[in-house]
Amino acid sequence: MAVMRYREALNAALREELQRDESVMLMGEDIGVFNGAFKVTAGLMEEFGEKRVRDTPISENTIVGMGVGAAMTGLRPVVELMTINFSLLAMDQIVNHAASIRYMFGGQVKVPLVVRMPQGAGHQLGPTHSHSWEALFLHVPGLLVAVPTTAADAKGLLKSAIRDDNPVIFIEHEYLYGQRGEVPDDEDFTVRFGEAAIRREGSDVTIVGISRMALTAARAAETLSEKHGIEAEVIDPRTLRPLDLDTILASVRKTNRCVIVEEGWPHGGVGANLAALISEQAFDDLDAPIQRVTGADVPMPYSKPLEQLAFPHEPQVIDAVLATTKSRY
Amino acid sequence: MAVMRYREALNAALREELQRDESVMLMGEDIGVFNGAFKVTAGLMEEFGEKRVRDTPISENTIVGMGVGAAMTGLRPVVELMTINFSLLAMDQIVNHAASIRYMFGGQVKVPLVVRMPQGAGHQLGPTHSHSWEALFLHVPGLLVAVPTTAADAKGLLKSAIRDDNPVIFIEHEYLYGQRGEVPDDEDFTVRFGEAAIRREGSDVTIVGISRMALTAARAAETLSEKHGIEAEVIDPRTLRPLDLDTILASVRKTNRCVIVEEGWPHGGVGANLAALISEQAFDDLDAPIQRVTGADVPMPYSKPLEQLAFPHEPQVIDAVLATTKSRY
Amino acid sequence: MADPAEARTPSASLPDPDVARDWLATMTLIRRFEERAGEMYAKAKVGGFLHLAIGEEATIVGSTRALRDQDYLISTYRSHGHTLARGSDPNHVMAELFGRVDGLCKGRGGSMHMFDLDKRFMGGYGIVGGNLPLAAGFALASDYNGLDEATLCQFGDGASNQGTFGETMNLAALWSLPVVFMITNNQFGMGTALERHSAMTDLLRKGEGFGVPGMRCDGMDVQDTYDVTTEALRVAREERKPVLVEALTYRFRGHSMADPEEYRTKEQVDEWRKRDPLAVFGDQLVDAAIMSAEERETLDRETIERIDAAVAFADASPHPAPNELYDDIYVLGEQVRGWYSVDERTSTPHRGEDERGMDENLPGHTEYERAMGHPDAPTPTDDAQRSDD
Amino acid sequence: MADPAEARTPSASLPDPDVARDWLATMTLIRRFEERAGEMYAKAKVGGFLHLAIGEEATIVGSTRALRDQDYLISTYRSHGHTLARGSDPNHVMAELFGRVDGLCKGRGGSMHMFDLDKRFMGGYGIVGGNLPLAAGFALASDYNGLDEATLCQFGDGASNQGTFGETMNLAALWSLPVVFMITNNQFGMGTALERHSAMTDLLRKGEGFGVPGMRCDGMDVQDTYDVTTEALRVAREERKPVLVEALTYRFRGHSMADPEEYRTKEQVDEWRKRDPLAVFGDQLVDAAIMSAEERETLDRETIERIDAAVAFADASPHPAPNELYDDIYVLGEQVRGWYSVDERTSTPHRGEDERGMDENLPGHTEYERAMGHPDAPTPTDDAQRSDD
Ligand SMILES: Cc1ncc(C[n+]2csc(CCOP(=O)(O)OP(=O)(O)O)c2C)c(N)n1
Ligand SMILES: Cc1ncc(C[n+]2csc(CCOP(=O)(O)OP(=O)(O)O)c2C)c(N)n1
Ligand SMILES: [Mg+2]
Ligand SMILES: [Mg+2]
Repeated sequence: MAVMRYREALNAALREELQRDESVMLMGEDIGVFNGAFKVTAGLMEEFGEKRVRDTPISENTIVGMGVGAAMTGLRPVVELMTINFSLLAMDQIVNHAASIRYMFGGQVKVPLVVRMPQGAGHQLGPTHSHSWEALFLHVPGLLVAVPTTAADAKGLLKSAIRDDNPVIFIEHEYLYGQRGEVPDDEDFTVRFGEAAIRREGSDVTIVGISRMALTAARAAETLSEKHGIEAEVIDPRTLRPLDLDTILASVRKTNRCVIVEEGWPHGGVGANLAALISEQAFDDLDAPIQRVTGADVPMPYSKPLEQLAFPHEPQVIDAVLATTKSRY
Repeated sequence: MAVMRYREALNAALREELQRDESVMLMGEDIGVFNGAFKVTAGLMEEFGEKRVRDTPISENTIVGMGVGAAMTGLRPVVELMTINFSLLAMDQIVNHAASIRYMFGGQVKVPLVVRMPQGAGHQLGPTHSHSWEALFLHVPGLLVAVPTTAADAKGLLKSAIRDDNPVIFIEHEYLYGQRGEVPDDEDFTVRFGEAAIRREGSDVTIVGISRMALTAARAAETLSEKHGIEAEVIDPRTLRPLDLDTILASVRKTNRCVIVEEGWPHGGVGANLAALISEQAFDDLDAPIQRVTGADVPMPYSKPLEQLAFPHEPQVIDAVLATTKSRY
Repeated sequence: MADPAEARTPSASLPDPDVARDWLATMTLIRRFEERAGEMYAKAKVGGFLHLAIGEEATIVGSTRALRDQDYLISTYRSHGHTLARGSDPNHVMAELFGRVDGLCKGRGGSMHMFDLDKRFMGGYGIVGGNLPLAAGFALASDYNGLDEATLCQFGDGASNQGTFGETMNLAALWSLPVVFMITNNQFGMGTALERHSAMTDLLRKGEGFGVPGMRCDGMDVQDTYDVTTEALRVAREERKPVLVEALTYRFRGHSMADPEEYRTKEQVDEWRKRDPLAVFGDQLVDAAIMSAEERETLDRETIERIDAAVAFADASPHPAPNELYDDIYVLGEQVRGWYSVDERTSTPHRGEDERGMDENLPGHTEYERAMGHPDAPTPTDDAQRSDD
Repeated sequence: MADPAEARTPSASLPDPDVARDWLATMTLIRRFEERAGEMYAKAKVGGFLHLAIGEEATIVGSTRALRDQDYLISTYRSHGHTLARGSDPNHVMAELFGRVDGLCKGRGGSMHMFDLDKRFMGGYGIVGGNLPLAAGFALASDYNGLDEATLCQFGDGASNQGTFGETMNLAALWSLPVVFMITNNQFGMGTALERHSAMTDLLRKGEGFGVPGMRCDGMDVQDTYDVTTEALRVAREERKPVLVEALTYRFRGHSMADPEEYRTKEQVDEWRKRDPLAVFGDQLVDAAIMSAEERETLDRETIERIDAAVAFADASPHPAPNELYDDIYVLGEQVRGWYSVDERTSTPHRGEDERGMDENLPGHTEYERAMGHPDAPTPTDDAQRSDD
């Protein structure tokens, strides 16, 4: 085990996969000479050259589309979009092309493409740079969607994503880039899509946290244990397509209470989707309504205190847990 | 009251608003000389001239963006996108611009823009022309979202949309274009956003149907009454932002059972969102899990029988209602 | 608007007789196929939107014949002719129009989404302008792998206004990709005439600002189209430079089957029809004694018979079974273990899971049966109106 | 890469003394403002990304001074200078950087999203290339309303690769819109040099394929920039033709504050710094006796004092109150009756509803207090790393 930052873990995953497979190549704006806006690709152009690590013009739709085309004809492109806000420019290539091509052409081709991008608020970047949009991608059949939280998952899931034959939307988090964690040394360490991680065991309530919110949930769980005597089970789904609903359901069947924490907008968000699935499948096991703690229903403001209000923190998670467990106290 | 097709009702709304307000103008691909791909704008260029009814090049992102700019500087543009699939090309202008501009600029400007587009399957148009994506827009604060089902609502909501000072995503349905309905003659007839319509009263189960699915739900309700003695209350929310949750909750509190029918994809769909909201607010009133009947989780296939399987019809709605009411029978 | 009368007279030189016969045969195949497809659409054997390329055969054949087998071709929703010219079996193309399992895409794509990997015909896309980035991606892969392949990307005059156009021109030029972009300038984007949708009407010049040189060919002349495309492909392949070719042509039919064609005059259509590529080239071959008038008729008759066979084949091919609804969404493997991808990670069956058993359980599947015209199925309530795109 | 040495010597002619003094004063204002903004960023008074336009003052002032009051100006995330040149009060610009209620946008937009409707400075956009369609929309409205207004749209060399570029050029030319597009060619899109991101490096030519003529100005020379922009605006206004102007300039600082600038040499920067527009123009005025050296120093000192005042103003301005989180999302009225838009149609309070009472209830709002540096708030757990965009 080595301790490294999430950013470094991603970098290691890219490096190892570039080494392992000649058909892996990277494209993105300023990923090469500039080493990446968030330095995830630092050193890779130097190491692998301009053929395999390519700086692109600012043309989101076309660089993703070129990735789709190259993936259809044998490469394994990993395209970086500088932030998830800019992915809206590439939505046509992602949904109408990458996600649909295999199906609409009767399975004749595959599209082993990875589109990486960071999301998340907290750095005062305002409404054109700070949103959390995993829900937009989770909606789409044909895509796989990863939302890694820890350094180990970042590495393991990215390696799996690159090796997978399906188009993957790989959503990183700007806040998490600087966070450290233990990462297995083994070059063949991967994390399989569709397997949730139980971050903390507990019997009183299940808290599902998405992306950074898995950390917020874990911190809240410690406080709940210390101050309120409530033992929360914290689950990080890690991927939203495929989704490991079994693990979540097993936990809810045990705790009978559930809180979902996400940074994105409330309406039509991941939380709504999970709440619907859980309610459908574990209706009789729920002793209280599922609580959702979400980002505020606003374009992200620049102002620091307003921005802090606009996404969930520990206190809101604690409030929600107390609300769902109050029938017991 | 006049009986007219949904398409004609939309046409009348556009004509009346063009007459009423000089600042209203239309832009879109083939809306003029060609009279619109689905003939919604038939005759309007002839009547109002090329200044007010403009054929555009095929440039979705830019024509929406020009609409945003023109709306910021005093016009009331109504932009038509030929189908909702193509709206992905304009997603950046819709979300990062239209929806955010007022907020991020501290309320200095308003964006009275309407973006109209049809969605829906059933005409064998395959995965690049047939999807139902209201969930993508419902997610976004700053937008209003309408999904009219009847001719009267089509007219009344479109007039409200044009008169409203906020950006509106106005989602029509290709199948509904040819459907007839009664429409009030009054030129000042409008339908207010945020007011659901109760299409049928009933006490046994609440069925919420979105867009065309409100009709499918209503038909299923008749069959349920005739063949199963179940009286369903059918609600058409008509707008998803603002959403008239009160009407839905009041119904669920009466029937204690709820089925949501939508044509879009299941994960992160409108149904998931409604199910989450209803469960949160009326948890104790629900006697059974909310059932969602959704489109299949696939890119829309061309093959007619496969396509028919891929979106809900009466039998599935009936099955879902029977499943949710079975505890009573 | 290009004036057909001003266009040059047919190329003086003709290709080798074998080549000439192949070109005429392929153009004939496309023409007869398209006509029949139109008839089958009228009979509701074909659904959705149907965009015919009648009038554009010389552009299609001249350009695709300039390709080598290992080259990639990519086109739009108007691409029956492209896949046929590339060598796809008409049976499978017709079966795709019919939405049957023997269709090129198993009936999933239909008219707008043809694809034949074996022939390196890379589709068939319903999104105007969506295929340009893909083409650059193919060329990138060829280049990356050091393979002597080029890509030919075809799209319409209307598509040249889409954002991907400028983005892709720039990237292709910047990265020296072996790709030729061909604008099939048939004078209209749907009902919008060229000069009403594009400020620059000399479309070959549209790439200049991005460093992509332009060439123009007479798209009604198969030889000229072949020559110009060959040269463009040479530049792309040998000089590693993308080229933009404008092919001047015209579609004789409406944009799609439901087009009332109010945006143009019958006279204009008639004027262009005088340059019908099939008639003109056929006459040339007969005049040059490459073919006798009789041989020409035989070719036509045999082509029609070939297409009769394709229709029979398509009609006999089964509809996709309900089970197939969920096939090919994902490549299955370690991570994605079933067609399901989200809630099916649970062991409880999901509504969709039942579809798996639909074959065995057909009578329960009203919608499927209704669409198949099953005698017991209730009458459809959807109106069968056919709108244009 | 433009060679600064090759660029022409400063314009021989100078404007009227009053005009010249105004130009120098405005350039000085921008320069000193930017420098102070950078300092405030280092002190964490300013958050987010901060993109300074130091080096580009002549481009900004020369071009905006060519505008009339009724004309529209629109720019990018690098637009403090643009809004200042247009006449916005430095107090409010600085307060926006500080994220305070007296900011131009009430603290909601920050550095990247400036806006001043009164001055017809139409923003300030964080999406590269996103402002071009908006500009065409402003011009469309002017044209539609028969008003004698023009629009000037500024964006970077990197932005010219975005799809909206080609789309907007075509539409503006096709519809004869009174708009001038100006590429502020500062030689880099972030860390990517011009020749590594654009196949066409003569950016003024990039609109040619869409029928938009190009002009170039020396963006280090305020007079030349003024002259060329004036002519371009005249063409746009009188001939109803869009024009693309390339302004050759250079940013002396990094792309944003966190840029290690590994993509260029110190020598290159130094070479360009010799053409510092503020220094060169100031020297010119002194040489031409339009201003004495003393006056020039006074101007500089007074400007700095003006900015001291702006900083004091910004610092004294309150942070937005928690209540304001939900303001201005919608225009409220008959249909949208509250800031809520979805689940708040129900009478049951929603979690968000509580925010409305936050002002009265501050001690409960840990996050807000923490961000405000409230003494009772727990230490932040987020790392305060500042990454570059
Ligand atoms: C992104 C997108 N916008 C609009 C359409 C609808 N549409 C289909 S074909 C067409 C016209 C295209 O014209 P052109 O590129 O000249 O090709 P042609 O049909 O003439 O072959 C339009 C607008 C579409 N399919 N995709
Ligand atoms: C759509 C989009 N893609 C990427 C970015 C990230 N980004 C911000 S500035 C920039 C470089 C832009 O370069 P240029 O247009 O030359 O303007 P300059 O910064 O030099 O003024 C990039 C890539 C963005 N903000 N928006
Ligand atoms: Mg055309
Ligand atoms: Mg630049």
